Amino acid sequence: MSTSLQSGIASFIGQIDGPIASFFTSCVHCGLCADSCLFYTETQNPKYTPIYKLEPLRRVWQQEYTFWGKLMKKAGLSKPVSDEELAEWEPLVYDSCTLCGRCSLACPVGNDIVYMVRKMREGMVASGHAPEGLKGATQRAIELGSPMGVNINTLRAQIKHAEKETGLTVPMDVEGADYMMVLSSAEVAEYNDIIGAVTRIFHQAGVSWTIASDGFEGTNSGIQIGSSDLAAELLGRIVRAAERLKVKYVISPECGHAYTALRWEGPNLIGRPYPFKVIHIIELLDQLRSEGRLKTDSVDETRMTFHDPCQMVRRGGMVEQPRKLLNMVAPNFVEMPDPGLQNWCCGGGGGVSANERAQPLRIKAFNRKKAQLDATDATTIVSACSNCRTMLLDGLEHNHMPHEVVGLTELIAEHLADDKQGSAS
Amino acid sequence: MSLQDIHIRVADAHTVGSLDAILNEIASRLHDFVDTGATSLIDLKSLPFSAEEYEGLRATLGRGEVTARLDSIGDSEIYETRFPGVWWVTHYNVEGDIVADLIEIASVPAIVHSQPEDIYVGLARLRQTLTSVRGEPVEP
Amino acid sequence: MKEHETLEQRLGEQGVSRRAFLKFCAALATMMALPPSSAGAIAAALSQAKRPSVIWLSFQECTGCTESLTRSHSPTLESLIFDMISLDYHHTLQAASGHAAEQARDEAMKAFYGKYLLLVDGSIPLKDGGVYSTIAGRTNLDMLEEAAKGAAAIVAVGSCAAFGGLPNAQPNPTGAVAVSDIVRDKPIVNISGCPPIPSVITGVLAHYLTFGELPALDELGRPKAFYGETIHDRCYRRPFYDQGKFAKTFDDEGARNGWCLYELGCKGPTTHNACATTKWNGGAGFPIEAGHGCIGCSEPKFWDAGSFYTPLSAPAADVAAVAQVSMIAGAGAAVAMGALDRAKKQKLQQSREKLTVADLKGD
Amino acid sequence: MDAQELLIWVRGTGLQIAAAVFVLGMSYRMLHLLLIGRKKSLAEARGSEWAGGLRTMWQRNFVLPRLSPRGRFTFVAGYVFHLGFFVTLFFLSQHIALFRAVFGFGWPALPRGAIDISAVLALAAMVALLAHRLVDPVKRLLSDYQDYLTWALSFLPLLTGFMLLREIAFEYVTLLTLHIASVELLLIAAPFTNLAHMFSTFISRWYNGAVMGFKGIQT
Repeated sequence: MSTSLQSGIASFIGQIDGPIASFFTSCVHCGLCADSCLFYTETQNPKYTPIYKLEPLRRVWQQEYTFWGKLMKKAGLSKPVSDEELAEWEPLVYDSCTLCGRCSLACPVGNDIVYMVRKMREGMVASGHAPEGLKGATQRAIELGSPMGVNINTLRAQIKHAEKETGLTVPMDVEGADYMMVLSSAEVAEYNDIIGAVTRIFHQAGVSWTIASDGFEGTNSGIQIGSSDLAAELLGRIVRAAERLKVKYVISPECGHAYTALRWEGPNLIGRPYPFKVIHIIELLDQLRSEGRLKTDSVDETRMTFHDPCQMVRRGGMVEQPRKLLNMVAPNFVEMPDPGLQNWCCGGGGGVSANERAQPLRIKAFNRKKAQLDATDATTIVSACSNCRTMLLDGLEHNHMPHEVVGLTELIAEHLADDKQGSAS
Repeated sequence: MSLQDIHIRVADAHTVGSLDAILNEIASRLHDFVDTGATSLIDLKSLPFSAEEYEGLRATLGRGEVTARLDSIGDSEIYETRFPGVWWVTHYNVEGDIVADLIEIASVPAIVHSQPEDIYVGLARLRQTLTSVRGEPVEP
Repeated sequence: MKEHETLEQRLGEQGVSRRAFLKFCAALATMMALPPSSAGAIAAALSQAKRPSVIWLSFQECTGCTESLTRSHSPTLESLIFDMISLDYHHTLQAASGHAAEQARDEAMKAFYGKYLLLVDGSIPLKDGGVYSTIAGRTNLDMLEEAAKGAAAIVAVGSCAAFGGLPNAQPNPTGAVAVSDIVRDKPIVNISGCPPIPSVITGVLAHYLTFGELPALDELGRPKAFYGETIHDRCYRRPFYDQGKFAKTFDDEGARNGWCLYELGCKGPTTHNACATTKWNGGAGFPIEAGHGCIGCSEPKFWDAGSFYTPLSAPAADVAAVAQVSMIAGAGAAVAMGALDRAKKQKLQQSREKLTVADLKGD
Repeated sequence: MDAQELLIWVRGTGLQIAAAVFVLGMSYRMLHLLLIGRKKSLAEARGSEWAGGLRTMWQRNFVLPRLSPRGRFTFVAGYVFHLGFFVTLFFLSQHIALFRAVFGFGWPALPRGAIDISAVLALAAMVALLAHRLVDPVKRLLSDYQDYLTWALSFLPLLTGFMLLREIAFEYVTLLTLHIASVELLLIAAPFTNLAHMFSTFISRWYNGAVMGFKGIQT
């Protein structure tokens, strides 16, 4: 197919389901969602009110799914959504929404606004109105295997490095392993300590695991750009690898949208349930902890705080797990304001980080996080999402803030009981 | 079975608020009467009294020294209340229904005064009576 | 019958004293809801008033209005007023009957053409040529139109004559209408009520006698002096309404305490009449004092305003049944529309092509 | 048609029409929302959709997120209006008499003083909300004619009802007719405007909560 207004509208019509119809029916334009969106709070620009970002989709709903709307359309009294409008809305739908889902918790009538933005993006991309940066990232993911351009060779080099550092073997393509670890491109490219960290943790805990050479990259730009077709193609690689290796579990990396893609959207994208289960790395670590298989023997006295990745916490339900893990190693842990389900996004989720055009707005939106950090005396920010980490580092740099940013898995690995020397790197 | 066996009670302590209003009105008119000699009338039938308030008004005004009874197309009861100058005038028809119920502010209610027309008729009647007694006419 | 006798003369002849006349005027002032001080003015006017000729026509009615007026067995102030008019035709009350009665009417109409007062009780059936009520072979319509021509003014006594009343209630089989639906070119006073308060009838007559004109009327042609306020406005139970204290049944605690009868269907708030102050049966009371709500009998269409026992705030028609049918219809429509929507979606799904990475580069 | 006939019409035929449109439109609309349906997720559930859905239907009544001053204003005024409206609607004795007549059952009424307070609060909150809608940039951007229409349709019954209880400006008959007629307009418009949120809110909350419940998010 080629992208066109018609395809976009057809996609809108197809995407509108019972929930969306009832959300639009219920909205009374109270504007409370504005307060929940960091793009509004940091700019005070009313166009960043979450529900306003859905205006074209609302119009299609009205014209196609309501009695008066249909009549008005037939009578030519309501004008159809135009290509120009979609172009105008593109920055609102992509640049000023990180799919963080905070608005969905704030809406008094219960509208799941982020659910609608996700669905609206399907029509936006079908109509050809997606940001260039996100298009490029998706294209690279499909063609090169990763939005950041990392490939199996990069991974192999990192694995070799990790093996050298830990003195342990990183299992590759082990058929019949219990767990298959999936990584995010950022983890392969930048935060590669994670490979050594999980190797040591799994070694200590006696977890049977592997990495698949043909399905190691979890980042799913397809979800972010809003194309189920492309998301399915990317996800298919992991599913095929997991099925080839006959694993029982696939481990989602510290990457929010990878988790959402793998855990919640995946089976729906490929149209069938998985023959395996999906578990987030933090979920697994907490499980090992509660089973007594994860042991630490030292702590970090630094003042630490936790940045809740939206897809993992608010949209994924893991509020307690990271805190229980932090409790093992960070005695001076402090919460920032609005912790847990109400935490604020780093500003770069939902494909915003891959969208260069959005960068100035994203930096502005980071003021929200800055305010949260300023309200604590923590010097280290722990998170569990590589994209969040990148966005935090970027924001801190822009604001000349001294905080350190660490990944939770790495932090735990540093304090593993029987592997103290190994962590001295 | 007596009336007491039927459990109908008069509502208590809930009034239309007419009692206060009428007493104030009477006081103000009485004041005017003292000042200017202006007599006046209040039509009690035009006011929405509850039975209880009506009785309340009777009790408050009480009875004074003078009572007059008028027998003319039905009875009329006229009495001064315990507030001199405040008269209660009730006209009944032949059947005993109240046809007018008034508070009159005056030295003597107007209806009590003998009317010139009646006096004239009465005088004529008196002369007629004398004629019939003495058997001779009396010069007017 | 002396045609040009004044009221005072006539009273004098009957041995009524001036004082009695003044008492009578005080009662009239009360009756007409005029200030009590106007008794003197009334007396002066009545002293000079001439006896008007009155023709009373009864149409589709129950004689309740006449009963209301003539319920007395002995002379009363009301009957005094009636003494003051020359009732030249009233086929219930007059001694004459048959052709003699009709002749009396014709003569009076001729003799006092343009001056007589026409009183009407009962509604006028129009359906099928008006055959549903005839007198001496003439339809009510015919008789009314004829009598109205020479009338100085018309007094429609009772809700039937004033608004159509019971005969006019749904489905109105006789096509009954009010006097004012037929006569358009004469002043008409509507003394509504089923029956009307007797002293209101005499009050209007007294007013006509006293001032030689009809009293001030409301938009429904009723004398404002008697219909200017609602039963509710003048009700002694009003404080309970304002406090939200309502009897729920006719024998509950609230009813015994004399609380407001609104929820038992009292139409007092929307009914204009003088019952609450004038009262009935020689001042004995009015319906609400007897523990029953007002049925609104002095208002148009009071028979069609739903049950007498339905509160004003409740529907006057069956809403629940309509709602049940509507719900089924709505559900049916939703199922049909849902199916259409699914078909539309399916069609879109079938014609949909997959988005490929080439499409991203495409534009 | 005189005042009485008009009142009879609004209490009878008018009310039947309004009830028919309201029930037909609302049952159509709500059932349609459910019938448009949604795809059942093939992912493995971590919690219960029903538990999450039902919890959110109830819990969202009380959610008080961190808000800016303008958000707090909307929140407080919105709650005052809704509570005032409901208390007035469901606890005024005359209204309960109506429900008893239609549904066959009733419940105890609140004293008139309480109703007066609730009605005045609701009216005041509505005026404040309208003013805010006219000045707040976010609401101004979001609002269309429908928001003002539904405001007026909700305001009029409250206003006319308040006037009716005190017989302000007009006669009882006129005010009662206006009051009932304004409610009928509200009923007729409700299924076709965002007033439908009176029911769809709970469907929305269910869907929202079901997704969270499915994912095992403890809200």
